[in-house]
Amino acid sequence: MTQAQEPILTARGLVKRYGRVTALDNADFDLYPGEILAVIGDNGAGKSSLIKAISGAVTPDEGEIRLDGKPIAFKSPMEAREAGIETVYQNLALSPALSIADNMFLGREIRKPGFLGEWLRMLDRPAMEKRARDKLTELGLMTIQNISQAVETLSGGQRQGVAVARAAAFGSKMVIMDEPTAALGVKESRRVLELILDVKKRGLPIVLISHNMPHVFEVADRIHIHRLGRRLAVIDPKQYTMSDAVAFMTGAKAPPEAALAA
Amino acid sequence: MTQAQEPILTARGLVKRYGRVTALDNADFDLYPGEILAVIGDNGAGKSSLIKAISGAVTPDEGEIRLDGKPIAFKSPMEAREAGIETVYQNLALSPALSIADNMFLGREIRKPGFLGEWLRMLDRPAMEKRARDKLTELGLMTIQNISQAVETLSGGQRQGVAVARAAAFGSKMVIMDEPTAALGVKESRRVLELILDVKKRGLPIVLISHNMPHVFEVADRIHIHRLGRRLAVIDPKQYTMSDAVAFMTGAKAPPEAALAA
Amino acid sequence: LITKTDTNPFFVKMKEGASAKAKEIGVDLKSYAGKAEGDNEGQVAAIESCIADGAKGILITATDTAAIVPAVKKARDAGVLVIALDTQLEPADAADATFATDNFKAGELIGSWAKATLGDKAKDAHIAYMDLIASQPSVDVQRDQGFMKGFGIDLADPKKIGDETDARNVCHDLSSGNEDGGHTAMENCLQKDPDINVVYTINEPAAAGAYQALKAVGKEKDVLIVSVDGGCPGVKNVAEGVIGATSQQYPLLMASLGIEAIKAFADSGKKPEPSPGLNFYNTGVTLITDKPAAGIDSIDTKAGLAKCWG
Amino acid sequence: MSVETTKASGPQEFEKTLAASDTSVASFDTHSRTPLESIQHRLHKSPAMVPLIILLLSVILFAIVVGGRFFSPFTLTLILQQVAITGMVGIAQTLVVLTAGIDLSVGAIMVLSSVVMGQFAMHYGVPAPVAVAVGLLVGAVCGFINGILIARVKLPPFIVTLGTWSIYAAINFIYSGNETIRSQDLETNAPLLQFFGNSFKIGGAVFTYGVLLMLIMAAIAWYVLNHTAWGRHVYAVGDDPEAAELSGVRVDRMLLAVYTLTGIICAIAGWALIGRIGSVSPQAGQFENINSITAVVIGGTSLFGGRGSILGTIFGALIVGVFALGLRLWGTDPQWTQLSVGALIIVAVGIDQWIRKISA
Amino acid sequence: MSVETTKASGPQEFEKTLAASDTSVASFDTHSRTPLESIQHRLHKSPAMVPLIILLLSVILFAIVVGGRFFSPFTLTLILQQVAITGMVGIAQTLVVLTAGIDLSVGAIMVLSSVVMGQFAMHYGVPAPVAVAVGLLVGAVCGFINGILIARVKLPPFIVTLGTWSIYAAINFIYSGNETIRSQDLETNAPLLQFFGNSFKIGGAVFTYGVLLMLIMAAIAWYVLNHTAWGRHVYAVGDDPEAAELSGVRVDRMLLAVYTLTGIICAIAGWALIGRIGSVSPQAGQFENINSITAVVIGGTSLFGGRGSILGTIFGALIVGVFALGLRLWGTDPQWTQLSVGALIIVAVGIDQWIRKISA
Ligand SMILES: Nc1ncnc2c1ncn2[C@@H]1O[C@H](COP(=O)(O)OP(=O)(O)OP(=O)(O)O)[C@@H](O)[C@H]1O
Ligand SMILES: Nc1ncnc2c1ncn2[C@@H]1O[C@H](COP(=O)(O)OP(=O)(O)OP(=O)(O)O)[C@@H](O)[C@H]1O
Ligand SMILES: [Mg+2]
Ligand SMILES: [Mg+2]
Repeated sequence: MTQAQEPILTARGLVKRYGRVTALDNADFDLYPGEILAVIGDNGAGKSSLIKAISGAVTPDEGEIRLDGKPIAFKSPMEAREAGIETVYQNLALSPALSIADNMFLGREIRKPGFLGEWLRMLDRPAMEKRARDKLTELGLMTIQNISQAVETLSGGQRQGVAVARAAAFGSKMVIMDEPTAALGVKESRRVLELILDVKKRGLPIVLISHNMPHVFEVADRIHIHRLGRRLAVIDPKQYTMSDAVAFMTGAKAPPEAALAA
Repeated sequence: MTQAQEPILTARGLVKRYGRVTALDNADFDLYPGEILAVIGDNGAGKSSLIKAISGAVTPDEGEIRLDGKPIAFKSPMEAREAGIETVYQNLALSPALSIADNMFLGREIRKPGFLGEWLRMLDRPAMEKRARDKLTELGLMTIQNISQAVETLSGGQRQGVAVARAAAFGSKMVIMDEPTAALGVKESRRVLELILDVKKRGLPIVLISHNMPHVFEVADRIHIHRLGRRLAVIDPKQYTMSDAVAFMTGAKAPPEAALAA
Repeated sequence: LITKTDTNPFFVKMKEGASAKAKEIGVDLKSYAGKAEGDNEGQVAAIESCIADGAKGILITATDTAAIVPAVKKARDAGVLVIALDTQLEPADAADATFATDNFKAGELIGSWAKATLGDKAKDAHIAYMDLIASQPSVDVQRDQGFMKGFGIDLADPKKIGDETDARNVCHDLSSGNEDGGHTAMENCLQKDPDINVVYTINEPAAAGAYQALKAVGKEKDVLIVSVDGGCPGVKNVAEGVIGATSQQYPLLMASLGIEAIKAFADSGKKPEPSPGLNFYNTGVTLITDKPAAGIDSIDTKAGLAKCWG
Repeated sequence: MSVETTKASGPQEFEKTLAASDTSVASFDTHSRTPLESIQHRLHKSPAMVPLIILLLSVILFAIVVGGRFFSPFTLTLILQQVAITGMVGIAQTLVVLTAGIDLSVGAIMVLSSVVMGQFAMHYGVPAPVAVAVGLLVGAVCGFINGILIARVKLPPFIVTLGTWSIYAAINFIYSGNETIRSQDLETNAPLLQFFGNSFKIGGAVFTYGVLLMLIMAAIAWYVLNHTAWGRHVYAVGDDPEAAELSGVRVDRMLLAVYTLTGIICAIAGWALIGRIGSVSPQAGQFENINSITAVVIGGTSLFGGRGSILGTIFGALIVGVFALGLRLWGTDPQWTQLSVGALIIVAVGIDQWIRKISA
Repeated sequence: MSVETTKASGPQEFEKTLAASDTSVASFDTHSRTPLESIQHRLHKSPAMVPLIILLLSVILFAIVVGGRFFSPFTLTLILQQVAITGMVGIAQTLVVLTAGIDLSVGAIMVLSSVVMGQFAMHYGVPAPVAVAVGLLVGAVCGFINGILIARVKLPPFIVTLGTWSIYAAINFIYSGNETIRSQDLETNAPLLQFFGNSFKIGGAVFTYGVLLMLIMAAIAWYVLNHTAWGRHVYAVGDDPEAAELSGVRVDRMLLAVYTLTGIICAIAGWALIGRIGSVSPQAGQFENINSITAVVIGGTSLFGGRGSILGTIFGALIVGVFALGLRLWGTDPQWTQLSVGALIIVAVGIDQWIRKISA
């Protein structure tokens, strides 16, 4: 593991309770620059809660998060995005009735230059549509004829593509993806994986949550194993097999000390 | 392929249009007794539409469906269920606020014997709860303490378990499952697969829609490949590889004549 | 013809009277109404429709007598004769003429009748008021305050209900002017003070409701109910002793007088004159009771039934 | 065909290890509950508890503030009489709201039915039982029309009943010619119409048959909702109509039945209304839609459907009744009553929400 | 560690074949469209088209039935005057409904604001502009309170505004003492309050400043909704609040802003109302909530949020205005008007739904 560098994001002792359920129970987390970190764990282990805490979608009850060494406390996903953290949520977070372009620029709209934009706050539709189209073609993700069609008219795979493209296009610090391929077919999943590798090439670190072991072992640089609300271990996919990972994750085997310390 | 027997269910020339989208375009379908038939295809190929047409959830615009050789035209899922066809839908179809037992017996409640049940139509709660618990333990699926807790308090995996158990418990002719493991973890997916094999052992034919090729090839007796709204081919997983199946499904390769005829 | 609502029998009868008269003398009549008591905008819109329709004259029972004035002015500026029925506008000369009951007088009549009937007991009467609605439209205030004046209660602000300090006023509640409301309001007041012996009601349906509530607790004999309107069901109720006395008004008369006035205006341009000494044409109110009290003019229910409406 | 390792086979390599995996259901350390939390949890379990507690508290409040005049059997049963109509309509409204609907036309249906009963009995000379039956039929037809538009044409309930509210109210006024039928006339010609106005006493407490009717209807509705398949289906439809349809509930039939039943219950309430006010008045019941929705809402039933109870609605109606009478006895103006009912709605729902959130 | 084939590696064997896969997006044979279907499709694209067509049809209908008295510039502009207030409140209601909310308190806020303006100008002797400003502030505060309860306390909008409707209406009655401020008094002391009652003529057409105000407000609201980020966020919030929150919209701030703005717009409508009726009446506006919701609904805005337009609402208000005046001129009873508005609501929404379904 190449841990010479400082982690770009660290979290320590995160706790999040929902009523009587403790979804995060003293969870830790580290992300290093330029890596793909996979997060695996059983259903309900707290993976989504973990990344929601990091991306500002929920506020943890306890614990500390540091971005580039500085403590941060996002109050909303907006703030996390402004800090350069983009997230593809498990439920996509697209507005069905808005167009593809509107969705991609939601919360960071481009305004017309000059008086119209400054004072009348008029949106620059053509500019947004052009940039949205550029992004989508650049990422080679889709052949969508009409960038202003409503998201609800897209197929599941296409929607997933829009969400991933949005995150990849705007993330400047890191991109988080929560089960981006769960509902996708073989071909569509492959595209998303390629996109993840693309984003990595551009130097951005990625957090990938997935239940698909072959995919995880194919792309991940490190694997964070989550169990019962906390980080159980971090392993290097080149040193451990899928069987090992699954055994750790499900409690069939205890992870070695080295991995625990990681 | 063991096609000496007559198919239990056949569909010919199904067409289903949603506004300007043709989701089913002359689709055929055959299910033989006691087999596990996998249905694979790209996102939006029309797999869910196909099984919805069979299970009465949508009424096809054209085409004919025969059960045991007799033409049928279900007007609601209720009728299909009464004919012995149980379905686990992609979106589960559980009522969040109702209890596990209520959900399992929804639409086929057990009434108290005698006057109370006949005349006052009183439900036999204890009987339903007992049978629900029996089913769940028999299927070895879960360790749920309280059979009368609301489904919304269950984890995703547990909910999936309830839906599958319901279908397995009541299906007398066939069980259809639409991507039952999409949202599940490694361990939970495994349980569902085992359950499918269990159901098959009881002699019931099963239709399994899945994007997970290793799973499909592990359990399926035949594989129905769906493409662009119609059945492209049916292959035997023992004669073809996953690569072949994926190539047919995505249009990378044309299937051989033999498979087309199947 | 623009009435406050077209659900209250009083206005329905007025409409019927007007239509009958209009047919008789060959006038084309259209009726409008507010959606409910207090719907001033509805009446404004109705006046505007009349202007657009090229009407010669408008008969209106204003729901908000002050607020309607600008719209009335618009109509008069457009050359339409505007006659206020039932209630005067504020100011009264905002309309070309008024054919009205004096609602304050109507209240006063039943107030003094009640006082005279009670005799000595009037000094420590327990009075409950079944008023109309929370927004206190002008009929509501005038009848209520008129009753107090007749009964000899200090009014404080005569434009406001409920600011009096007289201890005899034990309860004010809202009846919505219908049976259900009168019933509930009476029950509430009885809880507040079981010794109530005088009940003022805004109209006869409220009185009927109040009677039911009293009957339920067996007090119907001990309580004097007075009311306003003089509709046939109400007069019958007086005859049967449900209501002690009621002030009868004459909507049919108002309406037919109004129609005639408009016809006259349309034919000759002559505007109607008010009753001598008043700033409106008084269509009169008469106290109806079978137990006349000394010094107060009244007619009995037989005579009342002959003149009743609805 | 190329020979690959990926051909039909057993579980993938990594899945084999699962045999040894932890079989316990993931359970977290449920941090110990404070007394407050366990109260919340208990309240959460039985949804009618919150309105019941608010009801008791408000009775105690007014008993202290107003004293014996309020806290007497007579007064307390009087409140029952005053809320009986709203309670009945509230039962119907609860059914509708449980299916995630709303019915703004309930008051109009109620009055129209009562007017039809009165007109038939008095003017067409039909026997009173027949008149009542015709009135109930009218209620059923009104509800059925709502149901068709909602279940078959699939228009939103709010819009359908906003429209039919206008329509039924207009028909009521046009048909009745705004004529009130007097109590005395009914008494002589069709006393059956006033049946629910009769009462009996137990000590100081007075119960009208109307109150009994409401209690019986509430009991039946409670039984049906909780102990029959039909009742469970009402909840399922409101919870998630698509899921209900797919798991074997005929959603459109259920909706049609619920709205039709609502019409019938409103017609029964119309009959009881004649008993309460003695006469037949086309002007009654104008606020019954808002009143019944208020009772449902204060009673803790969710406007999103699928959660709530009949008992809650009855308690909700009683809470409003207690406040209205209590404030009146305390001597406040009617306008203050209106203000406090408004505040009550918000506070009651606020408490309910708070309990749900914290004790999930 | 055991050496397995499943250790970190490239794509799985079967995925390698994908390189050759069909790269076109799945496209079905879109069966050729009939003329009807293509009309439906076009109507579907611009949501305000349906109400516009209904509006034109109803104008034509009454022009034929009633004739020149109806189809004159005077009458047609009169309709504009009559719907100006409902139009303004409808603009506010549209904003709220687009966020999947509803505001039952709009009428009460409007009247309370106008009463405050009147009372301040007449009784506290403050200059008219200050009185107007105070009135607007009151509207803003009322809206803000709704907003806080909905956005922060997270209570359902229907319930919150059901409660505040009672509260604001009661405050209005208590504060005003039911006193109407007469037109003459306003004219002499604070003519500014009547500003929007002024009018100018173009031929037979009469335009009040109130009508202009409504048109300007509609234009601004249209611009904001369609051409600013804030407007897009209104739609996003109504469409799926959770998705909006996660993709960077501050949902609670948006809701707070929308309800506060609604309060301000209602206060402006209250000012215009003084101009329209000339005086300040605490009894006005009782039906403005139902009227504005009716306009929104007929205008094709979905009560589920996220779909609809300001133009539709204005057309919706005009349709009701055309029907009301047209039927009056035709000579029908008010009850028949009420009946036909009820039917209109159902038919308009029915057509809208039908178009949406078929042309998906
Ligand atoms: N909003 C919420 N309210 C209540 N409980 C919640 C909420 N969100 C999550 N939980 C609970 O917290 C626990 C962790 O959930 P989380 O979604 O983080 O799991 P996960 O690891 O992402 O699971 P999966 O693989 O199924 O997505 C679960 O028990 C879940 O039921
Ligand atoms: N209710 C509906 N209304 C409109 N279009 C629909 C509807 N249901 C399905 N479609 C469309 O029909 C096509 C086939 O959908 P279907 O859900 O059957 O695909 P699928 O093969 O199940 O895809 P997936 O693997 O993503 O589940 C898609 O283009 C989809 O958008
Ligand atoms: Mg998750
Ligand atoms: Mg599918």
